[in-house]
Amino acid sequence: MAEPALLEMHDMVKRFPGVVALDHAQLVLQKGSVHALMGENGAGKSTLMKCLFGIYVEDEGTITIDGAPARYSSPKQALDNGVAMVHQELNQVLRRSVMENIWLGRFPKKFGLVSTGKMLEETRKVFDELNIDVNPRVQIGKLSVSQRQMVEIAKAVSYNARILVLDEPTSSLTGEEVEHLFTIINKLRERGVGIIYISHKMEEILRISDEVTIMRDGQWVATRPASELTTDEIIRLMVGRDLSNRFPPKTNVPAETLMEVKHLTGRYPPACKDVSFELRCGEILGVAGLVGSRRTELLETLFGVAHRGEGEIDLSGKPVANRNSRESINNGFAMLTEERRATGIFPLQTITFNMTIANMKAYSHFGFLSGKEMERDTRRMVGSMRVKTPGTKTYIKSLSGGNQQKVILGRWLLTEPDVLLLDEPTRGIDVGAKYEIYQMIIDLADQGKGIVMVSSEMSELIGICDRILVMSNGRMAGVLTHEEIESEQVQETIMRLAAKYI
Amino acid sequence: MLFSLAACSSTSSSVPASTPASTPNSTPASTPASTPESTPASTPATDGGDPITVGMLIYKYDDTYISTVRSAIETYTAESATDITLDMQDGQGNQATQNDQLDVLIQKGVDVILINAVDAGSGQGLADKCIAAGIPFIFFNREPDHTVLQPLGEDGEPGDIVGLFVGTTASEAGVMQGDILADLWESRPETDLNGDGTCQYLVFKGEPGNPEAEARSTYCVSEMEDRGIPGEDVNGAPLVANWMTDQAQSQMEAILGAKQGEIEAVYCNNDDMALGVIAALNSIGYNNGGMDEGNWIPVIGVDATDAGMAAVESGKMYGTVKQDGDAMGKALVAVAVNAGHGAAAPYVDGTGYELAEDGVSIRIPYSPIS
Amino acid sequence: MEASTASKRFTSDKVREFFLTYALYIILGVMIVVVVCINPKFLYITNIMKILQQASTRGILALGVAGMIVLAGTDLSVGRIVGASAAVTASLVQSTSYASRMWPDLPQLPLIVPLLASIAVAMFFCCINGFGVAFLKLHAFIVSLGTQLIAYGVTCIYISSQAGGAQAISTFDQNFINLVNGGVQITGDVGIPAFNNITIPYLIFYFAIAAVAMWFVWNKTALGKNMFAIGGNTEAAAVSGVSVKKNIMGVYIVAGVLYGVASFLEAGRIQSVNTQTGLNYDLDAISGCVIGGVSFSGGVGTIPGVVIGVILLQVINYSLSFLGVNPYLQYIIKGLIIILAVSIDVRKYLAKK
Amino acid sequence: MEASTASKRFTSDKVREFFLTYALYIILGVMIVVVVCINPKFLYITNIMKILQQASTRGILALGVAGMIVLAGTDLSVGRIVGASAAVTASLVQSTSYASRMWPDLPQLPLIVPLLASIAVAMFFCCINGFGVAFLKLHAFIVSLGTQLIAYGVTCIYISSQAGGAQAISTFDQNFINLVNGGVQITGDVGIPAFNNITIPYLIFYFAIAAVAMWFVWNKTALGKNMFAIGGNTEAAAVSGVSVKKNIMGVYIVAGVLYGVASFLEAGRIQSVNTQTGLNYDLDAISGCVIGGVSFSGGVGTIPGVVIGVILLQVINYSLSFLGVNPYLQYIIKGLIIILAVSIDVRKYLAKK
Ligand SMILES: Nc1ncnc2c1ncn2[C@@H]1O[C@H](COP(=O)(O)OP(=O)(O)OP(=O)(O)O)[C@@H](O)[C@H]1O
Ligand SMILES: Nc1ncnc2c1ncn2[C@@H]1O[C@H](COP(=O)(O)OP(=O)(O)OP(=O)(O)O)[C@@H](O)[C@H]1O
Ligand SMILES: [Mg+2]
Ligand SMILES: [Mg+2]
Repeated sequence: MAEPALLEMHDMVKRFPGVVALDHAQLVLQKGSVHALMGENGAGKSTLMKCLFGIYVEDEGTITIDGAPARYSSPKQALDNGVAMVHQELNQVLRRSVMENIWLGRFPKKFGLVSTGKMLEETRKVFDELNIDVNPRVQIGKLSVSQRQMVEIAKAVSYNARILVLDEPTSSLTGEEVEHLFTIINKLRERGVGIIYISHKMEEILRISDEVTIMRDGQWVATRPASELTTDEIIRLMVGRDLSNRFPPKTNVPAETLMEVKHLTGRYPPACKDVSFELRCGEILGVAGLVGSRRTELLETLFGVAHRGEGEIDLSGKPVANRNSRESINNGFAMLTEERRATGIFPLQTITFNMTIANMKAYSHFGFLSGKEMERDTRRMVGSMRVKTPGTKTYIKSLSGGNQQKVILGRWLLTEPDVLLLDEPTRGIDVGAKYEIYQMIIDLADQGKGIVMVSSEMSELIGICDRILVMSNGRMAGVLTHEEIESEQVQETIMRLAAKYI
Repeated sequence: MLFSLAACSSTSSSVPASTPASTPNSTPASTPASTPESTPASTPATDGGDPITVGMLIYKYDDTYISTVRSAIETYTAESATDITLDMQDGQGNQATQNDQLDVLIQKGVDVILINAVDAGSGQGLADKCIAAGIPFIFFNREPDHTVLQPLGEDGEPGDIVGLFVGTTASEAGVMQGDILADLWESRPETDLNGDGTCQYLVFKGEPGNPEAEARSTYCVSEMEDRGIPGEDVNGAPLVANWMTDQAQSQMEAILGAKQGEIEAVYCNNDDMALGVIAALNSIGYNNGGMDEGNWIPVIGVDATDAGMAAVESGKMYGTVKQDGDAMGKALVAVAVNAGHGAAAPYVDGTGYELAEDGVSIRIPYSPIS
Repeated sequence: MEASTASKRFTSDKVREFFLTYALYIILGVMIVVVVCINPKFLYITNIMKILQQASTRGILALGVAGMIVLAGTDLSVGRIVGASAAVTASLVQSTSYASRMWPDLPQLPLIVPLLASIAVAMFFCCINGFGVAFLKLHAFIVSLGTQLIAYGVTCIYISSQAGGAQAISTFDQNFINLVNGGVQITGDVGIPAFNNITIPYLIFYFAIAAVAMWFVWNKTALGKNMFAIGGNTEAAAVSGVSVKKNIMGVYIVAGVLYGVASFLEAGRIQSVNTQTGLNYDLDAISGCVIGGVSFSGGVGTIPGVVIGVILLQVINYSLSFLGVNPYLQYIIKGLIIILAVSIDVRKYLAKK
Repeated sequence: MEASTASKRFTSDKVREFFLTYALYIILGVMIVVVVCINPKFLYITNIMKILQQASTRGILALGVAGMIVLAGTDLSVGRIVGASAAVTASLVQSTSYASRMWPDLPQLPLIVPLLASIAVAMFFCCINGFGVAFLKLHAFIVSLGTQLIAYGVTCIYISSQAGGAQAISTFDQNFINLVNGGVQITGDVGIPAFNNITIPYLIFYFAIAAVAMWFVWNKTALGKNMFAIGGNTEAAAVSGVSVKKNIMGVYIVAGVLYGVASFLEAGRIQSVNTQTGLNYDLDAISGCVIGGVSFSGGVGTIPGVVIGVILLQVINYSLSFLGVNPYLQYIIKGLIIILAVSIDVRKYLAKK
């Protein structure tokens, strides 16, 4: 027999109350290779990795590293034994500095005391090597989501681990940063590190990985060399059926102007500056831009979550104040936020609660809420969005990331808004579900609603948007018309505009 | 403790065993004059002398009894021929706070300091600070160890007197409670519900470790037993209700659940707890006024608060013991003026008050009410 | 073979889950059994009624505090607020025939007046707390620490403004006392002497009504849902159109009503109010909530949990006195039981590893 | 035109930021100025020394509690733990010539023995708290509520085990009293009478040493850094390989040492220990921390903040007494100042959007 693989996981079983998250799953990782792990939302990818990393204890199964049994009872043990992981959800101590977050759990010391100087130096070294431009002393909470994601990757790399797990590392990265990440991955692969790469982005998988393991419903489905696979093949294995088109046919027709935004400027930095555009009924307006281009701030200012400094928002010709989210909701706005965990879910509440919380007014009769109506709507949404859950009374925190996202999207659909503001609506969502969400967005547009959609995935902007607004450094760099989107050079045009004010 | 024993046996016998329940509304001034010092010469000097500032450390401002002393002091201060400025500090029932406040008074340079110690055990420390600052001090209400007032000399014998204590004898209230019950027991045989000749009683203690609480809890029983009535604690040990009405009530309710009919008397360290006990008794149809056969138990408190007096009057509470806050206030003002004008410790010369046998204190008697 | 292990695991999981879900009830049951073994009289209906009666005012307070804990806050001022409200109640229900009344010129008022006054006072202080939390963005702990000092100062000033100084306010109108301490008599012979002629104290009904009302508020009104949303994730709530400030104020106002009612009843129950009335009720109320599974991290809790938590605490208190346990030991035992009960109960929220 | 508005906003922002950063110092300054205007004697060096001296033991306690608050917990048992440790200290430092000593057969011990005993007692209770938080996963509030009852029960039993019953333990060895209450004399004439012949109490030095030591622990050791990580985001700390349990225990053990030292000093300062010693120290210590900017949401706080918070609180107490404000009013004023101070301080953490 040949030398044992770097990592072997066999017959892994993990049950949670009401679900079997892993059902005899398996994974074999070779040294110096990138192994993609794929599957629908809730297929058990993160759970499998958490078992490896000592966060969960598997109910059954064997894990061996270099042929020796490896069962870690805590992340500390895993890290000590050369297993590092970038988690699907950002997990950082927001009030502390970047470098402290990186060296947490293994601070560089001098005479038994933590040495700030050494820590700074080491951090610089790591950042230089990976070409990351972030001040190590700054509070990590002040960085943008993507910068934080890069820091998290840098941290995992700095462990010099034998096995590196990346659970959806690119979900909040833009194209440029993804490229950067790939350079890092290639370097590590050359060093002989085994990398497990979880992602829902097909193009990335096919580009970077050597092998692909596909899971469905907690079970192992297939492991193939990446070179033998195509996108369609992967999707078929993942979903269990064919999905010939990535995007549903566009049936919506933009009509009269619904919303007009004039010179919108935020009050407190970082803020969007002087953004003007109009949104039509039945139109899907994409917003593209580099990280830190303040697309999020634009949506927040529109929705009243961030203070508006100057500018005007007209809805159907009448100015609306939108001073806070409540007012905005009453005016027919809805906003899906970017950071699911921080501003989306109520972790210790049921799916019903999470689904209906923004829509209480609709269920209130003479001051009393109708539990039956809430339940009915929740079931309808869970069904139509195919949320994978044991029931509506399940706590949302026990759903997989993608399914959580669907629940929150459902929350907003229930308020029946006229203007839907979506910030990275498909982050962390699998291809099948993405298709469903695209379909839902297009259906909404069909009903005459206006949709503004921020996304870092160029293909999806191009795939379903009628026009694309490009932000650059807080300002509007331009709007691509439908014709421009259809054209060949659309990607270059966007990139050019995105860099306009830098 | 030694001193108080001696003092109590002398005073308790000089006090009428129990005054009839006829004067519950009597004003403090009209309580029977039972000690010689209750008729002092009004104020020593003809003119008031120099104005003085009196610093007062109160253990807890909102204590019912202390508040009567406070208002008496305010009254007599206003009446005094001397121009007196009062500087009162509220120790909030916390010795550390009181220590801080003594510092403040010393810093401000008052002429005399009246100390109502939160914890009389801290007396030495408090006195040391006053001595170091050269300010005369008078303890009241809570009695420090007498070596604080009269430190031992090199030879181990008591030396010069450096301070004064004005107050009651801690044990006396308990003794009077015991007497009130003994009198009842003797005059009304059916008080002994089970007829075994022993008094099955309960004691509700204030804070554990509080000198008054400990003394009252001990002496009410020992006096009763001294009077020839054997006692038996139904609960086995005093209950701790921290002076609080609601705690006494809850505990009494629980005990009644287990021991209803077995209890023949209840002693409480203060009236507030007695009222809680009575509320518990009321709820099972006991003590609703009048000494009905079969559903009445004597409850005896201390303090004679307005509420307590009203309960005594309506027959819900059998008796209470009054601390004469007015007399205490009067005595304090007199000795404070004297000390403030430079008189030597123990500051009684010319005030008309006399020292008790221990030589370092003025004793204000309690009076039993039933 | 395989199947049997799985099914065994399945049953053991079920059993475990059952124990955890009903942990509090089981602890309560075990405690009662132990006490009954030592003294069987404990089972008398009168004891049970007394425990429930004692639990009632605290229970109503706990129902108020629970809302704040769900908001990820707490309230240290309950005790002193009760002191202030009870003092106002007491001063307005004193019997007209009592000589040392606080307000000698006041006629006998209809009882609704002191009740409303009590609620107004409690609500005033709760609004300070609510304002601090909602608008000044302070942690409830520190605002209520401040409020508690203010409420205590005000109570002291009010009570010592009596002619007789800082005296307890007592001797109440009989109607008031009956309203609070009376009960529904159920005469009848069930054969067992200890269970004949039961009186169910009104207080138990008041508590039950408050609990049911609060169950509705928590589960059937937008305020209740929003409260859980804010406590669970304030930012997400804000984005979801929950008006955070308004709802926080709402929770505090509801608590004010509960505090006011509880203070009114407490004044009648202890029949004498002084400056110390209410001291430490905060810790009792908070302990009741926490034992009942309301989590300090916010967003978690149920009304039945609070009710059972308060009753459990009261059973501990009552039975320790009932058994005549040494008072000092009582403190230690109570401390241990609290830690034990909560550490068992908390298991059910701990994520499986 | 454009530029000038921008620069105006810029300076006003700067000013604002300055005010917020130094809010506590500014409040402290304003308070002192007000008191001095009313009574200029306040500026005497002796007053300042007294305030610092009074702040010292509380300050040391606050340094311990602060760690727990940074861990997103709290400690309600400080007061009763101080009671227990101080009782043990007191019983071991009684003067051999005192007749009613608790341990009559004990020789005069070297002072290190009572100090270590005090630390051991405090550490024991802190370990119960730490165990509850780290291993049983309870909220610090509820464990420390339980521990507080236990500590109180134990203290009562210990103190009442004296031959003479539950009396205060007092009359200490003079060496002990000097060690705690003595000071460094600085004789010299600086020209201003109020500033000549200064005595700097030892207590101030002890406090300063504790503060510096804790500054090191917080900023220069892995324990300190880990504490902030755990308080800020427990999960993040855990997945980064921080051993959460061990570090929580570490924080509690350090607190145990501080509590032990503070209790030892406090016994000497008040020179008599009874069952009520330590009552309410918890609230003082916690208030000090919170005023000093340690946040209840965890993961935020600084040692200088804690020190200034404690001193601010002591200045409030001292000056209210110094000015002879009516005690009841003092409560109200103190409550208002706490709320005010914290609500200004908290502004600096509020993110503007
Ligand atoms: N702590 C938990 N408690 C209960 N159920 C859980 C828990 N964690 C995961 N699950 C369930 O296990 C299943 C697998 O989840 P997992 O997070 O591994 O999915 P995933 O493949 O990573 O999906 P995604 O692509 O959405 O991240 C899901 O059905 C989820 O609901
Ligand atoms: N002027 C500024 N001052 C301070 N921080 C700034 C400034 N401009 C940008 N930033 C940083 O950049 C972030 C803005 O990024 P934003 O979230 O708007 O990016 P985005 O374009 O929405 O990208 P994504 O959607 O990927 O997050 C802010 O959180 C902030 O940390
Ligand atoms: Mg996942
Ligand atoms: Mg963004």
